[in-house]
Amino acid sequence: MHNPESIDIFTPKDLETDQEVRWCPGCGDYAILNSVKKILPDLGQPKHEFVFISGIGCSSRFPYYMNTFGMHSIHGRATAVATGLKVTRPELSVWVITGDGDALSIGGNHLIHTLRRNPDLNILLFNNQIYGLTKGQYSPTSEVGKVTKSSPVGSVESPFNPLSLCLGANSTFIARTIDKDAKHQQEIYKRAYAHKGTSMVEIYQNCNVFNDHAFDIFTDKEIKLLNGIYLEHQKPLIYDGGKKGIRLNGLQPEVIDLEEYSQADCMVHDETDKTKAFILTQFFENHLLPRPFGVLYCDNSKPTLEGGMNNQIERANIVDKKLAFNSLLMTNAYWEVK
Amino acid sequence: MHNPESIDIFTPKDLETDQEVRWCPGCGDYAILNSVKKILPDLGQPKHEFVFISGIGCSSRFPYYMNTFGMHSIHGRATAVATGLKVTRPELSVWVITGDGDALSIGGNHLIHTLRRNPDLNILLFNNQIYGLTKGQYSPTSEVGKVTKSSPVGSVESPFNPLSLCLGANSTFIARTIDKDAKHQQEIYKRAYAHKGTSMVEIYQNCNVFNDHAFDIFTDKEIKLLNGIYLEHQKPLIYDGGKKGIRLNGLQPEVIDLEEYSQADCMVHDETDKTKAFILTQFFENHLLPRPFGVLYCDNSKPTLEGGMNNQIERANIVDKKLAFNSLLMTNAYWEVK
Amino acid sequence: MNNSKKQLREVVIKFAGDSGDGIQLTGNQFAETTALFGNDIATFPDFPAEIRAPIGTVPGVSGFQLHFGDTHIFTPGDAYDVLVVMNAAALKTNLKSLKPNGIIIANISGFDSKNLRLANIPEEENPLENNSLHNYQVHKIDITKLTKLAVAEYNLGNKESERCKNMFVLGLVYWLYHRTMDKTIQFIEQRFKKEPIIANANITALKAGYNFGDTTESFTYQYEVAKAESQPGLYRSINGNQAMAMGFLAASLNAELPLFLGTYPITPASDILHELSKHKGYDVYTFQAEDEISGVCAAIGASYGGSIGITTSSGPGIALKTEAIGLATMLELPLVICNIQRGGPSTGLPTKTEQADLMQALYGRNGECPLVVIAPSTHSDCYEMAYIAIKIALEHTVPVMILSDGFIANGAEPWNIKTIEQLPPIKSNFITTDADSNNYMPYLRNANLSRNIAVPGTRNYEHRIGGLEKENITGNISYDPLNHELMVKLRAEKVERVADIIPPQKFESGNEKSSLLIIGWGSTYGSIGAAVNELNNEGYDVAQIHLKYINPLPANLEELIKPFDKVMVAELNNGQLIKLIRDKYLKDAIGINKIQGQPFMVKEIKESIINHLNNA
Amino acid sequence: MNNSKKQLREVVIKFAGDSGDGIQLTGNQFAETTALFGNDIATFPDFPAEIRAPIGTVPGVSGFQLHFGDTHIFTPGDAYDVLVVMNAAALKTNLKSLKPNGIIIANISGFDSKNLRLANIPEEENPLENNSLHNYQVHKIDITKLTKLAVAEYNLGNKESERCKNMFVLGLVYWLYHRTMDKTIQFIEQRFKKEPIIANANITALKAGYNFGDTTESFTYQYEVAKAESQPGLYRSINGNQAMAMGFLAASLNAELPLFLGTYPITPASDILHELSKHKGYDVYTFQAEDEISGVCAAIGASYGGSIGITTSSGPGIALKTEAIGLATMLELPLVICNIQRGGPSTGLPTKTEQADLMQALYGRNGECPLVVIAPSTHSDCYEMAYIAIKIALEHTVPVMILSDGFIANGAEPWNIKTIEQLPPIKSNFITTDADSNNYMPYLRNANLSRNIAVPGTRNYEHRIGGLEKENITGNISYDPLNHELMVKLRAEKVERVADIIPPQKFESGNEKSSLLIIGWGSTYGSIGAAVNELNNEGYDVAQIHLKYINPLPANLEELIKPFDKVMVAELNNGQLIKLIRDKYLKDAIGINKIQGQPFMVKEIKESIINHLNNA
Ligand SMILES: Cc1ncc(C[n+]2csc(CCOP(=O)(O)OP(=O)(O)O)c2C)c(N)n1
Ligand SMILES: Cc1ncc(C[n+]2csc(CCOP(=O)(O)OP(=O)(O)O)c2C)c(N)n1
Ligand code: SF4
Ligand code: SF4
Ligand SMILES: [Mg+2]
Ligand SMILES: [Mg+2]
Repeated sequence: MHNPESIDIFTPKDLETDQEVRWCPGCGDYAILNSVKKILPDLGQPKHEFVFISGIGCSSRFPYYMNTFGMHSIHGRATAVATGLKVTRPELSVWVITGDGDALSIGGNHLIHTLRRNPDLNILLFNNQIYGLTKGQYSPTSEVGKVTKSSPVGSVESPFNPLSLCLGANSTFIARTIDKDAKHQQEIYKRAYAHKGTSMVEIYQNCNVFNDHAFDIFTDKEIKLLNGIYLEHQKPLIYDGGKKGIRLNGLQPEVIDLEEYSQADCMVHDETDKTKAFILTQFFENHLLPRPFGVLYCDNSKPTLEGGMNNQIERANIVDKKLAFNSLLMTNAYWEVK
Repeated sequence: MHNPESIDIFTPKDLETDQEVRWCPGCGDYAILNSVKKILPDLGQPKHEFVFISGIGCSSRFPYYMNTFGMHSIHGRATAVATGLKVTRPELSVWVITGDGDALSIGGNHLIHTLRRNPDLNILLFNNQIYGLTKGQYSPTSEVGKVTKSSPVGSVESPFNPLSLCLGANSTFIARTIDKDAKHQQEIYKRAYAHKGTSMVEIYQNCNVFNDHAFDIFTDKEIKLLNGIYLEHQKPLIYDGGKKGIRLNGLQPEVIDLEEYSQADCMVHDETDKTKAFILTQFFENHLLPRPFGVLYCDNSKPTLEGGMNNQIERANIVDKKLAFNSLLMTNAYWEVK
Repeated sequence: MNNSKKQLREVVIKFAGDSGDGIQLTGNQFAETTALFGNDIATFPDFPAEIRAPIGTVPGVSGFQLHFGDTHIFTPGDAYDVLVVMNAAALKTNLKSLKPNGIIIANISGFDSKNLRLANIPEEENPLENNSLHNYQVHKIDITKLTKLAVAEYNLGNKESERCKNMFVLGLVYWLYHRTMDKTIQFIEQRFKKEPIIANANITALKAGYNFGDTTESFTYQYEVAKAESQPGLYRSINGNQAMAMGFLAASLNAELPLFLGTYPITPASDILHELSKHKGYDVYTFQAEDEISGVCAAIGASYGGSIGITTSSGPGIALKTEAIGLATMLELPLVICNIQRGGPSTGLPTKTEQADLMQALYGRNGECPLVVIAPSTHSDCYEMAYIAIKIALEHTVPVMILSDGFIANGAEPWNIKTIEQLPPIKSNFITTDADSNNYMPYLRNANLSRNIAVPGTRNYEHRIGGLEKENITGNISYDPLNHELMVKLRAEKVERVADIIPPQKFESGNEKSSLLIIGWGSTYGSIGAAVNELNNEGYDVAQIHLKYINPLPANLEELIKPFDKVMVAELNNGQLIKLIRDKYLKDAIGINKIQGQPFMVKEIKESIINHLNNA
Repeated sequence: MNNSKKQLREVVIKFAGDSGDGIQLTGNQFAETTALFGNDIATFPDFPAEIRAPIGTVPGVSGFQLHFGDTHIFTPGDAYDVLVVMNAAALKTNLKSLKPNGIIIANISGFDSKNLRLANIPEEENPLENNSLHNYQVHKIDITKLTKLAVAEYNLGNKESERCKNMFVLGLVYWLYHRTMDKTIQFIEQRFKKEPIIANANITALKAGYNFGDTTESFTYQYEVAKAESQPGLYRSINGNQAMAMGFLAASLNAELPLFLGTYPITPASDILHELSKHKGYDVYTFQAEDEISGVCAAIGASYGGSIGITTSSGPGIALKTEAIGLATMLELPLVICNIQRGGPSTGLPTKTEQADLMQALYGRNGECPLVVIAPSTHSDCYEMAYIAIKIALEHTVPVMILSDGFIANGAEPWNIKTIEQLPPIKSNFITTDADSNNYMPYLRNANLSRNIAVPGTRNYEHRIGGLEKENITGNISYDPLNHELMVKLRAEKVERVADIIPPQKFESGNEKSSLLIIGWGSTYGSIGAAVNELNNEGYDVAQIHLKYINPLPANLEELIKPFDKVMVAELNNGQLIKLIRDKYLKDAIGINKIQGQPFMVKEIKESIINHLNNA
């Protein structure tokens, strides 16, 4: 319930808490915290209507640093806690803060069920491709061969493609952004907020202690243009400063040189096209294709869980509940003893 | 380890156990049991090398009726138990028997992680779109609006598309078959066995007590031709007794009339094409498209989990382990007291 | 025909047949009619484990046991006066509990070669023919055939005609106990509103059964059981799970807060979900989660949001919830966990009853993690215990575990309806009114050590909570050693203080001078009570204490127990409450234990007590 | 310079600084050198909860405590003789435990305005300057500056030069206690093999520290602590998690079966995974599962296949495993569950130690679900207890829970190495040889009530098992009431019979005539032992029993406890073992409890005992 009164105006500064931020110096989590703080005041909802629910992990400390309502729950279960909150309090803006271990390892089941049920939650998945808090084991997003504390000769496990998993679970909103790009993050978080239904945002987040440089190819000046592509709805897929594009050859995406080809040859991004979204999620194992950033898929047509549940409740609403309850007690055969 | 000696020859009859089969009369589970019994003797592996691991549910009673090794484990965890068995005993043929509740509700996380890790298990998912054993609540595959014991005014939850979920989780083999079609089942189970990696077979299974007729449109003589399409690798997508086909209009599949169009216009099935597989998994919510049966996707290139783990173990193998162990105890600084 | 009437004080009757024979319905109808008439009753339905176990086999037998009388009925009864069996398997399964000279009503068609084979009885040993039942009063009636004949006029199919045979039996038994058929006729009309032919066929079969009793000379007597004396009031029959659901609903209405059930189906708890999902009109959210963990976590989320979060399950599902229950303990949020216990360990005996989760309830979490544990003692008692569970959870900001079990959940008894006005008020600790500035201390405590919970969406109450140890008062994360010790003790003390509001313990029978004290908890109330009553009538002097509040224990319990030299603890487990009694009161208590998936028989308890009394 | 030498019997030294200061490394090096020299030692590392808590702050302080002496060292020590602090926060955190007149070695640079501010100390209250430390022997040294000067020649960056300062300190302390630098020089050379410049800089810093002690006149004395008398043999220093991993490995080798660890990372258990994952060459499978449930289930699958399935975790993770542990109990498969306890409830105090999961270990599952519970008493004891856990699991076909804790896991002590030949043989119950025909009875039992487990892939042993109640001997599903009771009792009795193979309990000190008995279990061994020793030296007569086997308890325990009027139970929880003792032996035992995330101090136990002795 948006209350436009002036007392509800707040600034990013008002979102600071009295708790010292305790991430490692240089951790990508700081940038994400700042970007979220930056956009909240612009959303038109008063501060006390925001709730941040997290699991366990470095990233999940987030709520302590955000002066809204917040709960640091248990490992992997933030989506479940948030679902219970959101269906009973649909007017609140509920955000889930989670990590690649929290959301995709122990919390994988709650995540996929949340996505199919589609409550209006905003999930920010801090993907650093490592378990930070437990000091450096591989995670379900770590690449094959990764040497970590628990895989001294390299991990043999093939990782998830997180957005592909989410799409497979009928997610209605999937997006990707990165810690180092504040502006892009803010845009995406606003989009996530605007989407009615579960918004899934994967954020590439550098853990400079246990998995440094994981995303350098998307941030290093020299090469980032070649490795990332920024999606815009209804716009052709163009990157490398306009030098390259992606076209579909049948169903196969391929890189084209825009000196040879024209923009008109490029695949046009359509957030509402699920097959296109699938193809974009597969820009992943194939290292010849750039990694897409932005909103890969957005389907606004699916009802939300809290919508469905509260509709049923409203439709069934009983006016004088206590009276009705007493007769309910007596609906089954009853008799009187005098 | 295939042992070709005659003592290892067995028949479906040898697979009967002394336990009375206790499914409801008319349950689709019987047909599945029989089809599995039918093919095992043909696989060239001795009876004692088969293991069936199940969770909990009507379907999960399966191992009791199959005279091989078997474990009826706990709800949702069969894939995890089977993984521990398979990696330590790669020579065994390990099958997972599970239901839509067991695999996709409580067991969803283990399922998706199993798929990404790709141990060589054969998963048979008995999908009756209901919880049978607990007497009829909706499941994660039940359709929106379904009236069940736990959804008296209709379920508001949007279901999973199971094969889409599996594809999203990087499954290397997804297939669909149906209880009433013994021949097709057998073919698919053989394919699943042949696939090295996790094979995921969704079996439409009628629960005639709590969800009767769920799959009638795929089995009733009059209409089944219109509602199902049988896939064959490298063959065009044709159904309705050759009267209809599917073509791709850009990325959109559409039904074409083969009196107007020719087979050459049809999309050609390619098990190894993941995007095509995705498109096929989406023949689901759109009721204008027929439901695909057969192998939707098969990728033989991905290493198995047990392969990776056992490779590392073999590469590290120590010949005289006890000797090495004693020196291992002494590798850290040690000293002698005399 | 005019039979002789015989007056009885109480009767135990068991209906048994194939699970397709409509035994549960027959039993329930007879129970309701009997209750309506004014007898006190206790029932015990006994289902097969399979959904539809093979017809005619022993595992396929479904039973419904009913005990009724003109006096207080404690239990469904140890042994039957009357056994109605629809087939051979049903007789085989139940004969051992028929009283000597008891009545058997047997359906002849159920003893044909096929049924004998399915029941694994050699044809030549057909009990209806080989005189093995000579110690009983056997009435062989071809119920199947008679029913078919009776309903022939309706031209139903063979199967459908046969399906009316349970009504024939019911009619016969109504006649035998001199009951009216009105209630059942109404019920049939209602149930088959849209299929009038089926309705009429069933009514015809019912009447045919009644008339069969009246006309034929098979039965020497007709029996009468007078009304029981009961507290004045409105009554209905209710089973434990229904009562539990109604109790939750009542609490939600009196607390004026929405109810949120987060759960995952499991036998024998699912019926609470089924029941509550029908009552959305009362602001009831039922969330069928993907698993038990999600169910309890969603309930925590709902409590956090200012609703009443509850979760229901049974053994294996409770095990999965233990981590999250620890979170609720740390967050000090209201949460009710309802465990309908069943036979364990592991999957165990899902359809059977047991009390073996008490230690899990008390101690089954990591760390020092105390919560309130309560246990309803009868089917209808679930209503008030469910209510009190929510009251405690809200007013003391603490998780409360209710220990019911399969026996309580499925069995029914007459219940003197308590309307919502007759229940105590509930006042939650939720803060939902905006403040002018934020000086909220989330872990500041009230007199009963509960905390005030500011609900998200309340202006100027922004704050963060979580599962790491909290600093006293502020609720900030704290690794301070002394603070941790303080918080562990505060959480424990908060639970202890619930003892201030629970009723003082009393003796159900006897007093501190009695020669032996027997202690029970939860669902064994009826069996122990009956045993003690009988013993005391027989001249013994046995005292009985029955615990409904287990953590904390009633404050005066020690004082009640102290005087006794002989203390026994009766439980359907291998000895759990007894550990608590021995630990707390250093009494050399002796256990009476049964771990058979079945309630106690009265005689089992009597024998144990007499033995102990005799063993000087 | 030639300082005076002072002979000491024991010393407690604490290194403290920012978690980036290399404190753990310094401590470990000093510990190893000291152990190598021949002192007995006990160590206690104390990490901050954050990965990299903000530099210079109190939460960022990392500590390493070391107690060494010429006699048996029981604990890391209550209070320090020497406190080495790299910054103001480290002093602030640790000063309270420094003995009066103790030595402080303080790094001046760590007390500059920035560091004072970070430690929340007003500039004017700089403890190095305001005389507040006059009760101590303070050595203010600008370690940072001296280090930088020493390594200037290597032209390292500022940060890298500064990083050598822990070596400077180490050198200084080596000098102070008259130790050689060889071991550490070797270590540095090895560690920086590929970066010779860094290696040389560190060695230079080390020597500079040593020389600083030798040259300057800051220190009046140099100290000597003579070698301790120890059992002859080969020694190394080992921490609990390493010892645990090695014990598992040894058992796997002696049983000649592959080891399968199914687990999910969690502090403080993860190091066992890290260690075992290095040893694949011994047929060790380490499976980092998606969660704890999958970890334990995969271990069950591996055990089912004839390997040794083990799983490791801590509180919240153990909670999640309880359902699956029930399955293993029903399947009667070998399984070892290793719980490295930490402060609870819920997420609690993840990096702190506690013994609060004992009741969970004993009772934290649904149904009657007993398993074997054992607890190592010291860091190195983990080796043999891990070994025995596997031995019991395999030979008795039963789940075994090991209760270690954060203190045992991370702390180290010298260990008289036991080679694999010195361990008892292990004989599993797996059947892996083909048979000619199948008359296998999966639930037929051996003399110790264990079952023979036919492993998949063994010809003619096809059979099915599962979590539903099993029929005795055949293992078929059974709902039979008496069979259930029998099986519950057999499973309990099987666990009880493990008592036959565990060593009889003995007194650590005192005897049945002593005036008080103190009982402990697990990691409190050292503290209680030291307290009792000191008391007995002071003229008291206290007996000590320390339990490593908790379920079943040693058969002779009752007889040992019976004679005592005064029994105390010391635990790092709110009273858990004491419940067992009171319940079983009806002794009015008194608890000594500490719930601060920290081990007992010796004096805390002494005081409690003296109090109880004095309270008549
Ligand atoms: C039930 C449970 N299991 C395990 C843990 C230990 N644990 C805490 S956070 C974490 C993983 C952290 O990884 P991620 O979610 O990627 O977060 P990050 O620290 O990288 O931000 C683990 C395994 C726990 N706290 N609770
Ligand atoms: C931990 C746990 N939770 C819940 C249950 C109850 N339960 C048993 S089977 C089942 C679902 C069955 O559905 P499905 O997997 O679809 O199998 P089906 O019976 O339909 O074949 C449930 C909820 C259980 N046994 N264990
Ligand atoms: S360990 Fe990594 S993810 Fe965690 S706070 Fe440090 S840098 Fe960030
Ligand atoms: S309930 Fe349904 S799924 Fe279960 S056995 Fe009966 S018909 Fe089959
Ligand atoms: Mg991470
Ligand atoms: Mg199902």
